[in-house]
Amino acid sequence: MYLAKIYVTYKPSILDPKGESIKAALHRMDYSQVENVTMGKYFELQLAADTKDVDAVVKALCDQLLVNVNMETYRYEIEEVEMA
Amino acid sequence: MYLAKIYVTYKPSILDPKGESIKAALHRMDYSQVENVTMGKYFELQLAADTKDVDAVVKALCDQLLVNVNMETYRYEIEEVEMA
Amino acid sequence: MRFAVIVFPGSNCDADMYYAVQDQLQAEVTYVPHTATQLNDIDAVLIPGGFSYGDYLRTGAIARFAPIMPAIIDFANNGGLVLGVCNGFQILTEAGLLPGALHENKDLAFICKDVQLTVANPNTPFSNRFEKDEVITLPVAHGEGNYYCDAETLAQLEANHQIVFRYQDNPNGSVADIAGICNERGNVLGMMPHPERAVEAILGNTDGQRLLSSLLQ
Amino acid sequence: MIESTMTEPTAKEIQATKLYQSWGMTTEEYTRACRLLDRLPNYTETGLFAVMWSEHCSYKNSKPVLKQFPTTGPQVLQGPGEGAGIVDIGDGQAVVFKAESHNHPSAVEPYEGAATGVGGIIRDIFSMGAQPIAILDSLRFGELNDPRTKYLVSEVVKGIADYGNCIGIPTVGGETTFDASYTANPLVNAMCVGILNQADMQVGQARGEENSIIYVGAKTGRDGIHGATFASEEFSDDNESDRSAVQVGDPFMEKLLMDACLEVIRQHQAALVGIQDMGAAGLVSSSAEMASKAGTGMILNLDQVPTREPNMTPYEMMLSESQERMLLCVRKGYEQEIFDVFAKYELDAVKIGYVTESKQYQLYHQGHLVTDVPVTALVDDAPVYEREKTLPAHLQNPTTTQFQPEIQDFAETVYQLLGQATIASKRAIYETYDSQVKTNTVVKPGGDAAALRIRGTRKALAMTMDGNARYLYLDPKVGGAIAVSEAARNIVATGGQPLAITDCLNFGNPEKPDHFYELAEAAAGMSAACEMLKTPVISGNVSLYNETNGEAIYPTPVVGMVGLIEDLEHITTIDFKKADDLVYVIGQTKDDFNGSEIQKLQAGAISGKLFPFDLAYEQDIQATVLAAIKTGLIQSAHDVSKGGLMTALLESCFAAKTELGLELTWQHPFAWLFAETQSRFVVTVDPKQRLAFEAQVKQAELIGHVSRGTKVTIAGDSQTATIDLPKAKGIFEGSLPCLLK
Ligand SMILES: Nc1ncnc2c1ncn2[C@@H]1O[C@H](COP(=O)(O)OP(=O)(O)O)[C@@H](O)[C@H]1O
Ligand SMILES: [Mg+2]
Repeated sequence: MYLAKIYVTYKPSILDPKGESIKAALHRMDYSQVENVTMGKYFELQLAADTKDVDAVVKALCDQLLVNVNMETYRYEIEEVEMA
Repeated sequence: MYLAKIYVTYKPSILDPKGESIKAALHRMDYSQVENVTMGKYFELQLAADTKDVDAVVKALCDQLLVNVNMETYRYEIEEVEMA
Repeated sequence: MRFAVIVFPGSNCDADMYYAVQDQLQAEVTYVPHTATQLNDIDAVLIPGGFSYGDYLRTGAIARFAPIMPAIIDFANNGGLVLGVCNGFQILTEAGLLPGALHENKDLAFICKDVQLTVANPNTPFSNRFEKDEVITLPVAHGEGNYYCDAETLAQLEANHQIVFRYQDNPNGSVADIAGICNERGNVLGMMPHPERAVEAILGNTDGQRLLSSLLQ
Repeated sequence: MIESTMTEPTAKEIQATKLYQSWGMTTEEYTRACRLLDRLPNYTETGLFAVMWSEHCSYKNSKPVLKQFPTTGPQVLQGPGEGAGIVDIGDGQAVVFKAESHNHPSAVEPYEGAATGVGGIIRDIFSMGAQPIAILDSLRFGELNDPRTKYLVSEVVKGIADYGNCIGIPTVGGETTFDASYTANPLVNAMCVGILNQADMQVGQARGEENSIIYVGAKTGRDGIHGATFASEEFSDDNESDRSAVQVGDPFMEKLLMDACLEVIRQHQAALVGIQDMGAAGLVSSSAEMASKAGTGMILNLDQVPTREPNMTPYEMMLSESQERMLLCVRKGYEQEIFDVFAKYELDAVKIGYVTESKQYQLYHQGHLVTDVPVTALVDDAPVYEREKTLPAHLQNPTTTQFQPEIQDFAETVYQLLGQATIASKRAIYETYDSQVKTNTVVKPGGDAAALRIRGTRKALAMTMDGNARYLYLDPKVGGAIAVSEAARNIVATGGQPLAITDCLNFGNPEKPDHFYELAEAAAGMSAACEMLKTPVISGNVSLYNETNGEAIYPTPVVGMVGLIEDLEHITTIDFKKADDLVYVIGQTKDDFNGSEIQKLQAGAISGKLFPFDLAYEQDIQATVLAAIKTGLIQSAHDVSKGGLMTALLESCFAAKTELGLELTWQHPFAWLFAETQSRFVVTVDPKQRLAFEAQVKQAELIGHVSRGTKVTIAGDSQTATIDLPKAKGIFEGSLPCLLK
C-alpha cells in the first residue's frame, strides 16, 4: 500500500487570515518568539498497493481537486507501507 | 531562525467528515485506488533564532493552542534555517 | 424564457432562487439535479448558494466535478446566461468559468447582513436595470467570500469592465472590494450577495428583484 | 443462554466489583434491574440499564416535577413524549417544536458540543414529519473577563453557526447572557421549529410483527459512549480509543438525511410504520422506545449495524452517540422501496432487525444472544425518585426591601448599563448565523421574537427563547412564572398569539434538597404562568447536575415559545417608525430593583426578594397589547425586560431605519427608568390614532414622542437628562466585540 502525505499552503502573496489570527493569539499568550505562522492543509491518502504510477496519480489529483492552484501550492511525499 | 512544521490530524476514533467527503469525490472522479483520505492541518511557524528550548516551546503552544487534544494528535519537526 | 436552478447535494438556497423566479419574475423555472448531464431548453442557468458537498475541502471544489458541470461549461461557452450566487460564485471560479478564487473572510467569521454595493458595470445582462454607480442593498451570507486574484488578473478585470458590483464597505477582505464579476464575454456572473433574498417587500428589500428581472430582457 | 464476550467482565464480576457505579448506576438500581430480570444482567445488559435509567433518558428525578405542567389544550396535537410537540395552526398545518440542552458536551468540547446540539434538535423535528424552518439558541456563559469564557463563547457560537448555516436552516433568534455561576458550566440550549402537514404526522413506533427495523445515516463509532456520565479523565490519551470519543457533527450528512427522511415520510407512507432519531443513548434508546410505544418486542442483529471502527462490542454499538443517524420501522416487504430512497442520497440504509410480539428486547452479536430483557424493564420500569426539598440558604433571610440605585449622572449610568455584556447588542453573535436562508424570515434577530411567514398563506409564526435566571435565583417560583411570561411578551410584541412552550430545565444536582427545591418551585411557577397564558408545555428537556466543585448554576429554566401571527399585517417590530409618533408605556412601573441589571452593576451582585408577580395582570396587559396591534393602532412595540424602560426605549431608537430620537417626560424618580417591573411594553402610536388608542388601551401612560435627531431628552419634575444617541449606540454595538477580543 502507498501512503501519500500532501502539504498545501497558501501562495506567499496571499494574506492568510488564519495564520495571522493564530500569530496574534500566540503573541497574546506571550509566545513572542513566534515570528510568523501559516496554516495550511495536510492530507494523508492511502492508495492501493497495485496503483500504477503513484506519483503521477497523486500529482493529478492534487492539481484537479485537492489544491486550488490559483491560491495554493503543495508538495507531497509518497511512502510504501505495510497493510494496516 | 527555526522553522517548525506541525502536522495535526484527528485521532483515529473521531469522525472525519471532511476526509470522507473528499474520498467520495475522488471515487466519483475514478480515483478508485484511493482507499482512505484524512484531512488535517499543517502549520509552519517561524521562531526567533534566540528562542531557548525550541522543542519545549513548540510542544507547549501545540498543546495550548494549535491542537485540540480532545480530538486531535500531532507531530512536528524543527529545523534551523537561515534568515529569509 | 426558461430558467434552470442547479441542485447539488448541500445546495440550500435552491428553493429561494426557484421561488424568486417563479413567484416574482413569473418566469418558467425548473430544478436540474447535479446528476443530470444535459441542459435541455434552458435559457439561463442559476447556481444557488449553499454548501455543496459540505464545502469541506474548499468551497465549490467538489461540485465542479459533478456530472452536470460539463453541460454548464458548454452552455456558458456558447454564450448562455449563467448566474452563480454565493456558493454558485465559488463553484464558477473553481470550474474556471470565472477567474480568481474565494477564500475565508478576513475576520474568519460567517457574516449575514445587508451590505451596500455600487454598480460598477450596468452594461451586462445581469445589471442593465441599474444605473452606473448606483448604490443598491443586498444581503450577504457567507464565510468564504474573500475574493482573490493576482494583480495581472485584476488589471484585466478592470480593463474589460468585468467588475460588476463592488462593496461600499468591504465586509470580507475581497481584492478591490469585489462583490461580483463577470467573464470577458459578459454572459457569466458570479456574486457573493444574494439577489434572490431581496425580491419581496415583506422581506425588507427588492433590489434583488431588479437584478434578476434584468435577465428577462 | 445470554453470553458475554471473553474480555468483558462476567455478570458475577460486575456484581462483585460494582462496575455499574462507574456508569452512574446505584446499587439499589442495579438490584432493581436484577429483580426485573430475575437474574444478573451481563455486561451489555448492565450498560443498557445504566444508560436507559439515567436522568437524561428516564427523567427519574424530574418526573414528579414535570407532572404538574399543563400539557393539553385545544390546539395541542401532540404533547410531551414524542420527539417533539405539535400544535395546530389551522388549514391542516401544524407547528412542531422542541428545545434541547447540550451543556456538558459543550463545556468539554464547545465547538462540536454546540454543533451536535443543533444537529440533534433538528433530527427531533424532522423525525415528526416536519420541515425544519428555524433554529434558536439560548446561551449562558461566565463573565467575559476570563480567556476560557471568551474561548467558549467563540467556539460555541461558531459551532452553532457552522451547523445551521451549512444545513440551510436559518438561526433566527435566541438569547445570550453572562453570569459568574456559568463559568464552569456554560449552558447551550437549542430549539428547532418545523412546519408539518398534519397528514404527514409521524410517531416513533415499531408496530407489526416481522416489520423491519432499518438503520439509516452515518456509521456508528465509539463517540460519546455514556455521554451522560463521561468524565474528563476519560479524555486522557491512553484510553481515548475505547470510549467517549468526542461526537463530531456532519451537517452535510444531516441535510441529506433530513431530505431523504422527509421524502420517505411524504412519498412512502404505505411503507413507513415509524421513525425516530438516535439521540442520547443512541441505538438502545431509540429502538427500545419505539418498541415500548407500540407494546412490542424487537430482535436486532448487531452484525448488521454499520460501524466506522473495527471490533466494536455490543455495548459500544448500543450506547454510541454517533450523530446523524435515524431508525425506521418499515412494513415487511417494502424495504427495497425505502433502501432506494436512501441510495439516491448516497446514505447507508440497512435492515438490522425486526419487530416481535414477545415484548422482549433481544440483541444478537456474532451468532450469540447477548441481550434478552423485557422492553418495559428498560423503558418504563426505571425508578422514580421523590427528592427532598429544603429552602436554599440564600433564600432564608432575604432582605425584603428593594435595592435603591444611586444615580449621580443619569446619562453616564445609561452608557455604563448599555455596555454590560448581558445588555449590549448580540449582533456579533447573530450576524454569524444565516438568519435569512429559505427567505421566510420577516423579523430578523435583534428585536423581540423572530417572525417567519408561512409561504402560501397570510400567516406567520413568532418564536423566541427566554429566561432570566437572576429572578429565579432570588425566587424560583416567581422567576419561573416570569420566564414564561417574558417569552409570551416577546411573542405578543411581535403580533403573535402565544400557542405553547417547550423548555430546557437547567438546574443543579437534584439529590441536594436545596437544588431540588429550586427545580420544583420553578416548575410550579412556570405551570401557573402556562395555565394563565394558555400556553401548555408540549415538549422539553431536563439538564440536571450542572455544578462544578459543589457550586451550582443559577436555576435556569429556558422557555422556548411559538406564537401564531394570524395575518402578515399584524407583524410588529421594535424600531421607532417616524417622528412625532407618541410613546406609551403599557403597564405600571414600580421600584423593582432586586435582581436587576442596575443592581448587578452598582452592587456587584444581585440580592433581595422579588415583589409578588400578578399573573392575571400580566395576562390582561398582553391581551390588551395584542388586541391593539391587531386593530392597527400600534407602530412599534417592544417588551420591557433586562435593563428596564430606558434600555427598551434606546433599543427602539437604535433599531430605527432613520435617525430618530425621543422627547420624554418622566414623572417618577429617574432611577425607575432602570426598574425591571414585569408586565410592561413600550409602544408608539401615530398621533392621528391617539384617541382611538387611548380609548382602547386604558393601562397606557403617555411618556413622550419620537423626535427627529440624535438625542433622547428626559424632563422630570426636578431633573432633566440628555442622552447622546450616536454615543449610546456605539457603546451598545461595540461592547460585545470588544469584550470578546
Ligand atoms: N444567541 C443568540 N442567537 C440568536 N439571536 C440572538 C442571540 N442572542 C441574542 N439574540 C437576538 O438579540 C435579541 C435581543 O436579545 P435580548 O436583549 O436578550 O432580548 P430579550 O430581552 O427581548 O429576550 C433577541 O431577541 C435575538 O433576536
Ligand atoms: Mg424582548
